[in-house]
Amino acid sequence: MARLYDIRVMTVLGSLLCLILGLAFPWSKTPIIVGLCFGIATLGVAAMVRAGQVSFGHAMYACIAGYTVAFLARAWPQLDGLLLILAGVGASLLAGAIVGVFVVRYRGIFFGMLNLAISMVLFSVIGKFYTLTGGTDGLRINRPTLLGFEFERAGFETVLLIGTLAAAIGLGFLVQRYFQSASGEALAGIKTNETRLEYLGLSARRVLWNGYFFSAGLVGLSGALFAMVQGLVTPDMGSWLRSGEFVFIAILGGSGHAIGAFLGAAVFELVKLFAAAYMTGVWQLLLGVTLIFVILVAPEGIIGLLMKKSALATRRGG
Amino acid sequence: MTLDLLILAAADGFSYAGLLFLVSLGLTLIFGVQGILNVAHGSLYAFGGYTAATLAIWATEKQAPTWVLLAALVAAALLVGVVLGGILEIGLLRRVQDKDPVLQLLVTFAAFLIFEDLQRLIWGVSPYSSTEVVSRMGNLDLFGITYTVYQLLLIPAVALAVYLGLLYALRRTRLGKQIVAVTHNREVATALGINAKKIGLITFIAGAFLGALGGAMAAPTTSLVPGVGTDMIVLSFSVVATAGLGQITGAFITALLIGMARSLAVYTAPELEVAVPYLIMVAVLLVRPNGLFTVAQARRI
Amino acid sequence: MGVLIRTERLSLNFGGVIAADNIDFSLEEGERLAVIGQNGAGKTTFINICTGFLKPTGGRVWFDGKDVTGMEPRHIVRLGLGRSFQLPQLFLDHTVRQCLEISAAARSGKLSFLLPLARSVDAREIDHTLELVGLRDRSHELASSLPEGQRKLLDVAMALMLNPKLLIMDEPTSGVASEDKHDLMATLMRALDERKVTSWFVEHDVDIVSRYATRVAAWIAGKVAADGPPAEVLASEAVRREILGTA
Amino acid sequence: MKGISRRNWISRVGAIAAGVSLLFSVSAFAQGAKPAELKIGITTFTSGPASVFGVPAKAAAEQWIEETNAAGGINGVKITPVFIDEGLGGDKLLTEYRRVVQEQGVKLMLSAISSGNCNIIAPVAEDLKVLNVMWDCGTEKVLEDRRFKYVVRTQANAVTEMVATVVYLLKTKPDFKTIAVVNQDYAWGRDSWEIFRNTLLALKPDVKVVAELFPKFGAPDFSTEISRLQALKPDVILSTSWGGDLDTFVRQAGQRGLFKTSQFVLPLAESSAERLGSALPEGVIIGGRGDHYFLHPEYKNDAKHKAFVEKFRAKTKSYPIYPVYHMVAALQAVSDAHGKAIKANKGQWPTTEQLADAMHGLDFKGLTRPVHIREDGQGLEDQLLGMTKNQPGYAFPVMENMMLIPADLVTTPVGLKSPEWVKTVKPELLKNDRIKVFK
Repeated sequence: MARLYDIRVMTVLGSLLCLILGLAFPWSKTPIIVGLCFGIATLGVAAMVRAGQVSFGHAMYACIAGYTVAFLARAWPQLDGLLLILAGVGASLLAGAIVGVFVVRYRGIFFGMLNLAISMVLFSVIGKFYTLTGGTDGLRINRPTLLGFEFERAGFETVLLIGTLAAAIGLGFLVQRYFQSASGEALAGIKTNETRLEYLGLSARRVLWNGYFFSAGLVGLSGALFAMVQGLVTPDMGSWLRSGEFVFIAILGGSGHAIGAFLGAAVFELVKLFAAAYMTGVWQLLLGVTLIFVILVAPEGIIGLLMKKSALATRRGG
Repeated sequence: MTLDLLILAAADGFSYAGLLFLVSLGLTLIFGVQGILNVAHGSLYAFGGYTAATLAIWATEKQAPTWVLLAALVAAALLVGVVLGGILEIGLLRRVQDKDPVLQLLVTFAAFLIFEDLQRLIWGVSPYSSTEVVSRMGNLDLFGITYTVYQLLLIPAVALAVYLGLLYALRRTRLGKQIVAVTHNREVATALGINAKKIGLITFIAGAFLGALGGAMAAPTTSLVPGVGTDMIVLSFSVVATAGLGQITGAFITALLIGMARSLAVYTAPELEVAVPYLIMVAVLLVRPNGLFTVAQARRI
Repeated sequence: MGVLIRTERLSLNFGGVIAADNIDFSLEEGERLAVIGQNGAGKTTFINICTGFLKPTGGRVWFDGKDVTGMEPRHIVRLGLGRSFQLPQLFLDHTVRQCLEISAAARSGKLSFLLPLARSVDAREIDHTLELVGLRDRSHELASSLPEGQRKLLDVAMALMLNPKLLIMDEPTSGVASEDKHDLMATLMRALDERKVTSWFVEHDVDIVSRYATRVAAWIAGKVAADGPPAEVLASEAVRREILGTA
Repeated sequence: MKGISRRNWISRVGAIAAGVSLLFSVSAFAQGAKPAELKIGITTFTSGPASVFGVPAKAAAEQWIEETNAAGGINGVKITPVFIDEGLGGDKLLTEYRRVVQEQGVKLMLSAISSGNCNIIAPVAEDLKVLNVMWDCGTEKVLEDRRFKYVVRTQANAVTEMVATVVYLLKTKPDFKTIAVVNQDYAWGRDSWEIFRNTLLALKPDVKVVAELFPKFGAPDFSTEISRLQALKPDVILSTSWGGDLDTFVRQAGQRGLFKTSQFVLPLAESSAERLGSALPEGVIIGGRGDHYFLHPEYKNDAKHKAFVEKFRAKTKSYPIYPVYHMVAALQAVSDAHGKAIKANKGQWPTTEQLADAMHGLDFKGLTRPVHIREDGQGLEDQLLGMTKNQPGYAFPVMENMMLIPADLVTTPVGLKSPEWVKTVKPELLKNDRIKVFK
């Protein structure tokens, strides 16, 4: 149980750090919220990674949720922010449910490529239908009310920060429960042995579909929150590079525990911020080097490294 | 749809398909032997293009004859294929050979990110180009429409030659047969005394060369800007996946199909132009889950 | 005692190769069948067809009174057919205990989403099964760390966790050191007896066949060449010539 | 799989927190009195395709600031620029923008090149109460949709630019019947065509639009588009594309002889001419989004302009292109506004609010003709267009037959919406004698 205790400590300290930084340095609210959004999306992608599947198209669910928020907010400006977010998540869940039926038949490269292709179709359609979608410049979203209150930007961001943090903690907890449940362990079984799943009377496709459905919802939620904090949706939210970043973060953080998604996202955002401030122009290089380093040194990601270290420490009586 | 339209679309589509084929061929070849989908392949395309333009600019300044300009393109591709391909294979992929395929894919993604910035550091951000060779090779009229010989004839010819040459090499030469053997079964091939490691390196370099050659051949017709590799890599993914992984003839036919469909889209439904390759891919994969040209194999239990 | 599994004119031919040739076969509850035959004789293929992994090109299969021809393996499994494999099919990234827990959880057909796996199954039952197959002290190790013999046991145990009516085991002793084979079979048979599971196993070792089977079926070139009590089948001319090579 | 000791963890997290707060270091700033330095945040593209504009503009900013600081700065206060890369994308740009404003205390921002970025930044600047000078972006919508207190633009917008281009086309080549467009598929490409088409149809209703092609942004190949244009043979081909897209399009069109059959109108080609060199043929109508050119007919021998061009060339090895002039104009406007505000404030250093007030209604002069900033924050910048011609001494074609079109004639009046206004443009506009033609 000691390990769990550590993760609780990490969660509490991490959350406090987010809140303190966000309140002390107002500008940092956006990157923190964005980082948490990436973490939430990565929770979804990590579920796929646990099943041994890499999707280079999951960002499409962020895109679907984001545009749902934008369309609704523009059509009915009086709609509350919370409602918009729920609608966004609903749309991504619906899309995930439908697309899931098709993609769960595929594994490995083909799973990745089919997701990629579907997201590219969506990406190019959004880019093309300029009059509806604003093309590559995207759509602006005016600040909606939140729970019935109207906020100035600063207040709005604080509420979003707290809300996103709460969502991140809650979802992190739920996803970890899912990972450890019978469904979640069966999902991880897809990675190692589908034949056995089948001979246990289980449908690997069904198990994967469940995971896919949840992951679409998680990525969707991140997209809806992202759209709210930026006040803007663009097709870039659904580009394959963004999907690649989610996978990147999932590997960086490790899929051994749900908190890995947030550790990965934190490192990812810090590297980006650091590069933007001090090494403009080579942030991709920095990210690439970080990723290779992690894969070579800690293929189980940061969380894997921590778990291994803590296991060692225990053995030494630490 | 009239016949004229088809011919016009073919004239443009072939050139595009030729480039797409060269790049996809490299990708599919590497996949066949190494089992790795190399995301950094797009960077090889970009580096091939930039290096070719650099050499061509230099050759143009020296008033070199046309054949030298053409040779410069191939030389650039060779240089990039050997140097970058070698670095990638020996420095990176070998180290992750025994790891999870997801990690192998991610390593190439990381390499892609690094190469993107390196390319910007080397060649800067301004559009970069050298079109001398296209102008020198002149024009050709077809149904009252002027084409460049370079795009209408040379690029498709190079693609076709590479395709036929590769088929010949794989079927008739010792090295080719060894590559095919490793593609079919690495363990068995190793047991037969084939040095799979060496074959892996050679194939990777050959694949990298083809990716770079795609870029080099494209260089004289376009302006190279940061990000050229990004679009190419997803497109060639779609060719390779649609065709079926490791399918050379499949890649050839699929590239043609996508090239033609894209040209036709510009004439008939411009809104769909960008989405066309992916629509084709989704449609094919839904009907044939392993690609057009792959025969599914049951897993032995 | 009724018929548990029955096939009628079951055949499969892949592109000219006849892997199953009009096989009429049946197994009664309570039997313990050993299947013998050369590699490539069609023993595994027959199992694959009966369990739904391969679709037959002709004929029918009934399991427990239901026509299961062409059904997906998981549906047949749900009717009470368990199977272990020549190459153990394990969740290599899971611990031994988790493998059994997943099996136990799968038995109900409904997997929980939020209840931890260990709490959704009966721990005593898992302990008991671990004990039975002698994996108790390795229960927290990864399946991938087990030696081949124990993998086999775990593979069988996972099938056993489903409480099947019939358990088909494809070469449970292959890859196991010959001095351990008898121990392994003894362990398995004890487990099967305890649960009163009808079984059918593929085996090459004549000693094991004659010691543990109540019936032997010999496969030659996609056909059942001989079928009956062990002593009779093992002594038959065709079996001695084609399979045992002792003629 | 057991725990690391708790203490170990806490110390580790503590170290991380310390590291992070280092990254987030704050600098205090005083309000009211004359500051020790004037920090100006400048967003510009140093990566991505638009760095063809951003990089020269950054060089121009550095050159201007260096000169101004050497001469004592703005009212005795030295300027420190803080550059932000727009190429990071909208979300990262916003984060950086806010970091620079909220952490470094910058109260004056020059942003942005991209219209998309202007749309994102403008409401944020208004929220943050920081003066934002839109120094290069073209979108007219941002200032028409909403009245801003802290957001102004020191140059023309897309309407001014496109209406002036139509005027030039109709005055020089009045007799054409068909037109086709090949624009980049994003907001600028779509919006600029919308304005151009509506203006053209208002002034010359009999023109037929035979093709509207929007290849994707950054497309590497236009072969099919060119084939289609050759089949259609339009009299005029318009493209408002820029950067690598325009270069590729011009090269491929040139290689396939499209320039021989159609009159090309390339309103942004001034910025590509030096790169394209001889690939850009003679007789093409080109412009540079405003009133600037290193061979400006009224200012080419102006001492200040001439000195600037020479210094810029010495520094960057290339002639200044329009974003360079836009950058200098924005900086000059900011400098002049300080003077104006200090005067109004009885010699005291102005607050951001006072400075923003001073920007509205400001008249200033960059390197070329003076610009007036209207009460809605929109700058009135005249428009210079010309036709390409090879001249000895230049390795690329330069403009001749230049025409200067006064901004007030071709800009949507305050309070009106551009989409409606351009449809009401009258043919008399073409005969206005304030349009100056240089032969």
